[in-house]
Amino acid sequence: MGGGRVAGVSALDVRGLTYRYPDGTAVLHGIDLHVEPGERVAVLGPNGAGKTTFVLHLNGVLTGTGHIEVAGLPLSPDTMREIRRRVGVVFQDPDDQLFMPTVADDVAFGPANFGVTEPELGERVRAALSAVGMAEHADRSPMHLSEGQRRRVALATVLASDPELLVLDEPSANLEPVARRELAEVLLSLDRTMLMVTHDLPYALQLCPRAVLIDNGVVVADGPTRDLLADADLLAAHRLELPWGFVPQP
Amino acid sequence: MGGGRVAGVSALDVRGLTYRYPDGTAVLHGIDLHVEPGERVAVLGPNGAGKTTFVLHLNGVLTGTGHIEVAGLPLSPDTMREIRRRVGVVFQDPDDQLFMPTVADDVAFGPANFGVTEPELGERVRAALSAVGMAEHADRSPMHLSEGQRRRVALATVLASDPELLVLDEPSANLEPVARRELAEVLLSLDRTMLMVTHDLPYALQLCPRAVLIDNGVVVADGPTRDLLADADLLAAHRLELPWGFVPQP
Amino acid sequence: MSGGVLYRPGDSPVHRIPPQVKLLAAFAAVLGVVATPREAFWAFGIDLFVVLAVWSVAGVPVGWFARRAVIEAPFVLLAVVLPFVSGGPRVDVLGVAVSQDGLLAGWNILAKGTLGVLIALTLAATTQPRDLVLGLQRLRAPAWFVTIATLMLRYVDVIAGELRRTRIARISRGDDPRFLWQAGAVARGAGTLFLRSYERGERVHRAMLARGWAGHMPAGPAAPVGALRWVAGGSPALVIATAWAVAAWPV
Amino acid sequence: MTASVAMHLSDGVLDASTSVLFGAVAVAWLAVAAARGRIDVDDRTAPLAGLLAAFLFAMQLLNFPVLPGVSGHLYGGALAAILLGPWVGALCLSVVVVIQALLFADGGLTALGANMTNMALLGTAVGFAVALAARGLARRSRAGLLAVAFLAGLVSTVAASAGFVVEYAIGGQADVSLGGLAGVVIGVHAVIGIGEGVITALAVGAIVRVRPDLIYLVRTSETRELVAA
Repeated sequence: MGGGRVAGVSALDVRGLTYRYPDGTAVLHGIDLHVEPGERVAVLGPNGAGKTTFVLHLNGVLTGTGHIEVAGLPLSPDTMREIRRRVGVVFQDPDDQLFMPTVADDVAFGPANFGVTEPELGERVRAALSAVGMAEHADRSPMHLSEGQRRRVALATVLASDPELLVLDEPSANLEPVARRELAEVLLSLDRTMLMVTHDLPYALQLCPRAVLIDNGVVVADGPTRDLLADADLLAAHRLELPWGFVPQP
Repeated sequence: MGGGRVAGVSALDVRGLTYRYPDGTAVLHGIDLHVEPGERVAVLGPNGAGKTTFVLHLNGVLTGTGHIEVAGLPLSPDTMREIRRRVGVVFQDPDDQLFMPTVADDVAFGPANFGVTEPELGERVRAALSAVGMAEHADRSPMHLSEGQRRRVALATVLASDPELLVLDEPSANLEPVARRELAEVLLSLDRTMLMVTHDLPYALQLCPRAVLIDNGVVVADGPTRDLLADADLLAAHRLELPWGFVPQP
Repeated sequence: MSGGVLYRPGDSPVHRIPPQVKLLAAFAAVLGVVATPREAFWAFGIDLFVVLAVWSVAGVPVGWFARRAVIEAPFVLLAVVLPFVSGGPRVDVLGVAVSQDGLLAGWNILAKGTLGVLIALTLAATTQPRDLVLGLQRLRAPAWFVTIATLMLRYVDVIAGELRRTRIARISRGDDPRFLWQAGAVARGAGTLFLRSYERGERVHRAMLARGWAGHMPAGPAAPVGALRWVAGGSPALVIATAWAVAAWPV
Repeated sequence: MTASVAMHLSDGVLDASTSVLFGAVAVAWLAVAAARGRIDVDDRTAPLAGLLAAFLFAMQLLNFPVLPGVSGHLYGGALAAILLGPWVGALCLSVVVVIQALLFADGGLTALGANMTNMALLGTAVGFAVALAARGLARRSRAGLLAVAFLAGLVSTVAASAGFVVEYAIGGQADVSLGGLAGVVIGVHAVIGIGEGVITALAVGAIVRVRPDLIYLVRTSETRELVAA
């Protein structure tokens, strides 16, 4: 695996993305975002800023207006299927993502839908579970895993389709300290283009060299994560703040 | 309100508490804990250490062997009702706690069950909602509130019964930074005896001068929170660790 | 789902029979039992023997089945009542005049109901829940059925967990419903639970879409079932069907 | 006393041909429900129905007090019909009934057709018909909607038990007075139905306050503005 990068083509290109809820409320007001292959970018913003709505556009689950291109392929009804394979979204609550009876069934769900058949399917499942350190749990039910293990299996369900872009929605939510660190180690070992939506600023700093700040449906800042987190005024203006006792190391 | 403290009587006295699951697995192996009125104590421990099981004993939802006394009243089948009023438990997921059509109905549920009638009931509801800064949302449905607001309403549902002891199970889980700080400010303003079960070590340090560490169903450490968190070996031995970048301020 | 499931893990020949074969065999066997004339007492003896034989191969103790067969209890009641309330000629049993037809009818329900529940328990004890759904899928159950059943089995524990935690939160605040008219909080909780389930359904659907969902569950590769395994798996049903055929043969 | 144990027929109560007949009735009815519910057309309906079937299943695990020492549990026919409509509601409950038979031996395998007909199909159809007929009342006020939900819960429970009486009349194994049987079965279920009605009404009431748009009965009628108020 490795995502088949093509030189000169960006991993993600979003231009002028706007979206309104069916009731008319505008959520996204023209988002622009450009991500190079191999980058890890944190998407920061307060609750209600439109972060999750933005994520659901990247694989066409929601459809607004504007232009979205993943690894050179523009999103359109014709390319939807391939785009969904290219963009792997790990949702916030692993219980929403693990809907099959066993871990292995769940990891196979994506690639099987995208047309991968045995024996490659089994190989994909094994490789994805190994990548997240869950190979020995293949036949268990997700009910019997800890929150941290479930989060890693959810990541494997997406890795099995070999996505060009990995999108994580609040990956650290609800994790105890050890599980949180273990997930960080897995993510750093993957070497994938990554978009991480979070309000956990220390986690963003630990994992993503670059960050964009979204509020009221537009990108209000884009730069090195360290610089964004050092700008106390910027954070305060967008209802973000570093947790008590957290000191970004120099 | 204020919990009617009696001089010389401790807020919580637990001695030799043991519990087995119906299938025979032992969870608590003799817990001893003594809390003075007005103390704020963090209960730390890894997942599966028995923290939540312990909490459910304090108000008699689970019944093990051993002695539990709340503000001088021993827990027994006869005193169960009064104990449940004295011990206010705020559960981890506010969705489990909030089920009435409006916020005000939900806050009134506890005191009404404990026999409080109008006009005092309405007064209790107003006071509890004011204490958590949610007075203006009294007539809304809890389903329409943000996670942070729901957490504060869940706290109000318990405050309305004027408990002697407030027990919080993972209060900071799933909160964005601002909501997390706001909840901390509310909790610090309450001036109540408090037991806070958490694996969020910075939050424990911020809110609780004292901490106990539970693992494998026994108390393995009890002391100033700052000292416990400074003991890296102790934390590591019980699968706890400080989050990346967190530096306890001297 | 895990809670309350009757499956007993094992690796016996009964466990290994493909689920679609076991499903068809179980239905055929129970139908054979039900079709057997109630006066053919010997046939029910053969049926019971077949069931006991399957258990010994499966390695599941008799006591385990006996304890779980009580699910049938309400209909035992019907079986006991029928001899007293049915019409027709009377016979004398222990000094009490009861309906002869009712006596036979009660026996009929008792024998067939018991054998039916024992056969169903045998299926449940030796087949994992997910394999039961897989078996139905291979027997060409509609796609909607497979999707609903798969998700239902996965999420019933999640929702039951929410239900349990809500209940604990309620009684922690002094709720103590002893009468139906005090159960208002329970019912409102049911409404809230519906909303949570619906919203989870929307999120699960999105997560499925994100991984290429196109309206039907991918079925794992189904190894073709050879004629020998069909015969092996179907043999208990075959014996029961033979007993039925002999018993029902017009004399 | 639990409503569904009383209604889950075991094997041997009905003769073989009646069992097969009602199996065919259930399959045909489900085919119509699947087509009318458009469950195969919209890729969203089946996953949602899966979660709602899990909800109904979980609700059946929950006992509520009827009298001191006596508890019943929701069976959910009218609730499913009001929330999901008669078609998708029937599909959800039929999966519940099949899985209960296969996983828990709850209800006989040959009685599966009859059990599905009574609990998944008759219960939802009659519950919905009652709700639809009384829509005028539901439209008038919130209390009216709750009254309609109560009535639908009560009548659907009685209808499901009446299904059993009809099946027994066709293929029952003993010569008993049908009038007497009907009296006892329907009488008991009328009492159970009161509990079913109360729970149905309160649950619908709680939902209509928050998401009236999710309630099929409300969504497909002009009652929306009124009940949301």
